[in-house]
Order: sequence, then C-alpha cells, then structure tokens
Amino acid sequence: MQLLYFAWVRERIGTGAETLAPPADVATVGDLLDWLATRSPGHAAALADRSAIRVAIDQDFVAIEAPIAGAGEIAIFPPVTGG
Amino acid sequence: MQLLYFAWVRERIGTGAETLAPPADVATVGDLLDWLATRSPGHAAALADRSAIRVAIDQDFVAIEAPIAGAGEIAIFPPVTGG
Amino acid sequence: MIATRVQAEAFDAAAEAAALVAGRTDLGALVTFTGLVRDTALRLEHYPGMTERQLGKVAADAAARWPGIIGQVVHRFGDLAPGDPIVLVVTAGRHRGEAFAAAEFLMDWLKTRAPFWKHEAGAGWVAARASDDDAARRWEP
Amino acid sequence: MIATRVQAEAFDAAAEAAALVAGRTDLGALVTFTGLVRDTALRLEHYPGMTERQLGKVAADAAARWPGIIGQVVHRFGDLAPGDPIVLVVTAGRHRGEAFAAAEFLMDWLKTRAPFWKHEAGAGWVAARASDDDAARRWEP
Repeated sequence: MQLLYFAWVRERIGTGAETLAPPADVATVGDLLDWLATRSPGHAAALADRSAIRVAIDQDFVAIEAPIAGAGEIAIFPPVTGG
Repeated sequence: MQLLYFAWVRERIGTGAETLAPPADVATVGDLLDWLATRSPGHAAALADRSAIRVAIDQDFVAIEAPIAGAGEIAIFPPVTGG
Repeated sequence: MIATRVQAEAFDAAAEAAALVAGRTDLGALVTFTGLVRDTALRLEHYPGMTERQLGKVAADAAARWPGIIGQVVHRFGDLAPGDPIVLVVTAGRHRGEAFAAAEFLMDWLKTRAPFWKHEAGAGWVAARASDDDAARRWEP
Repeated sequence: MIATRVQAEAFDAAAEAAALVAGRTDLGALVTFTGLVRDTALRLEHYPGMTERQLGKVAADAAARWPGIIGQVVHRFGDLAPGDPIVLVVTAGRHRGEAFAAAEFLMDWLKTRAPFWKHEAGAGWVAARASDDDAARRWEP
C-alpha cells in the first residue's frame, strides 16, 4: 500500500511517501492512523492531533471510519489551505 | 425652471429640455406632472402611467410628494436600465 | 476609495484592475465584474451630471459599508454592439467575501440608481426588471 | 463547461477571460476573481493528481448548479511573492447573479476541497481558517 504525506505531516514523518503492508487487523482509516503512530516518534508527532488530520483514499476524501481494503494510494495531510 | 426629459419620456414629449414657469399652485412633483400633462398630447402620453415615471430634482431622486420650490433643474424619465 | 467614471470609449478591464492594486501587497482578493451587451445592439442614453453624482453616491455608500475595499467603476454610454462591455466594477480587499459583496452591491445599486436607459436596435426602450429592484433591496437595512 | 488547470506559471487573467467569452454575444455578465499573495512570500505545496481530480469535481458541481454558466479555474503551486496571483476563477453567463454565485461557490469549495497547503517564509504552515469552512457550508443543502 502506497502512503503519501503532505505539508507538516510529511515534515514530521520525515518522508513524502512510503510503501507499507499493515497487519490484517488494520481495517479502517482510524486503525491505520493508530498503527502508523507506533512506527516512529515522527509518525507519532505527525498523527498526535487527529482533529488536524485529513485522509484521502485514491484521491478522494474519506472519513475516519472508511475501510482501507483495496486502497491503492492513501494520503495523509493537514486541512487544506489553498485558494 | 429647467425641465429635462430622457428616454421615451423625451421622445413622447418631443424635446429633451424646456424652460417653463408653472403657476403658483403647482407645489409638488405630483402637481407638476398633472400640470405638464395638460400642455400637449405628447406630454399627456408621456406622463399617462405615473408608475413608470421617475423624477429627480437637482440630480437627486425625489418622491411624488416632494416640493418643487427652489428647484433649479427637474428631470423626468422612466425607471433606469443601465448596468 | 472607490472611484467612478462615465465615458463613451471602451475600457480595458485588465488595465483598470492592475492600476487599482498597483504597488499593494496587502490585498488578497481582486474581483472584476464586466457587464456585456447581450444579443442585440443598443444605444445607452444617460443624464450627464446626475450620472456622475449618483455613481459617486453609490461608491461612497459601498466604501462606508466595506471600509477596507478599494474599487473602480466605469460606465459607458452611447452606441454598443453585442458582446461589447458596458460597465466595469473592480474591487479589491484583504478577503474575498468583502470584495465579492462590494462588487455585487455596486452593481445592484447602480442598476437602480444610475440614470441610464437602454434602447435596443429594432426593439425600442428596455423595460426595467423587477429582479434588479429585488437585488437592490437585499442591501437595505 | 467549467475548465480547470493547475500550474506553476503565472496566468494572464485578462487573456483567460477573453478566451472564455470569445465569439459569444449571449453573455451579459463576466466575473473574474483573482486571489493574491498577501503580505508574506509563500510556497504552495499540492498533491498532484488529487488536485486536478478535486478541482474537476468542484467545477462539475458548479456546472450542475448553474447550467448556463461557463468558466475557467487556474490554480498555481510553487514559490510565490507578495502580490503574486495564486488562483483565478472566471465565470460568465446571461445574468450577473448566477455568474457571481458560481464564482463564489467555486472559490469557497476549492478552498476546502483542493489539496493545497501554504507555507509562509519564516512563519511556517498556514492554519486552515474556520471562516473558509463557514463559507463552504453555506452552499450545502
């Protein structure tokens, strides 16, 4: 599974992309964030405030309850500030 | 007193401007329109539908009840359609 | 400051917008509205003197409602062909909400307060639209 | 049809507007919104692919709400200086009400749906503004 990080999520984790295979019990976006947060202090710092985290699966926004099964690309980033 | 006419009011009256001295009992804009309507068939036709008549005294819109005493320039025209 | 101008000549919307914001780095939003002649050639009659006065009053009112907004209004008169620009409203400010609101206000109020009359080739004088009165009324207290 | 584009290069708002209405004489209203960098230089990061996809969805939604409206959206990314244009929304239609509404909708929705992040020189990542969420919510049913 391809994971993408943007803005300060990317900076705290220390990379913009990584390919990972979460364990089988990681079923939802929320599960994925919990599991990612255990991987390094940077991951933990990036994901500490869940209210400031947005997630897209295959380039569409999804809710924290969304299943990740079948996802090709999961992106994790702060609330957007374009325009 | 200088009277100015615009758009179809001007066309029906047949002139864009005339200088007139209304009698002393013509006190308000409404009185003026009544008096003007008696001056020619063109004036009568121009002023027949009072709901379609707007009046400005010295370049500010006024209501039908406004006094005309002291007016330098009174303009009579249809509702505006610019922009 | 919201400036106004009345002229027969065409205007350059981009040049007016560029002049309005020139040298400023504190503006986040620039709104340009251009009114165009639709379908039919027309002649736009106006009341010289009162036009300038009423546009100035509308602009002063907008400036009082949105003090951070700067703007430029240009209204043409005379003979215009389909597709020609008739009226330009440019506004700029820190945030887009106030820039959009001021531009819409300026258009709504000049539509009902500036003494212009449209005469369409072959079709006669254009009647005032109730929708313009409605649009103007939404800004009243 | 409301087209969208993402690019690092500056855009020419006047040329985009002219291209949008070229050859048309049935349009009465042309609205151009330009978002400008305010006060501080910034770098605009984005998510290539998702940006185009989300802008396309926002544009399709606007086109469905205002079927008579045509438009062009251009959003930049990369390094920008104070006063530089960031985003352009141009809309045109028969009447000004729908052209203004569609332009405001496009800005409000792209502000909350297009994956861009502003990083200000010396000040770090810009926080999302609650007022942008409020502006976007007014278009929900």
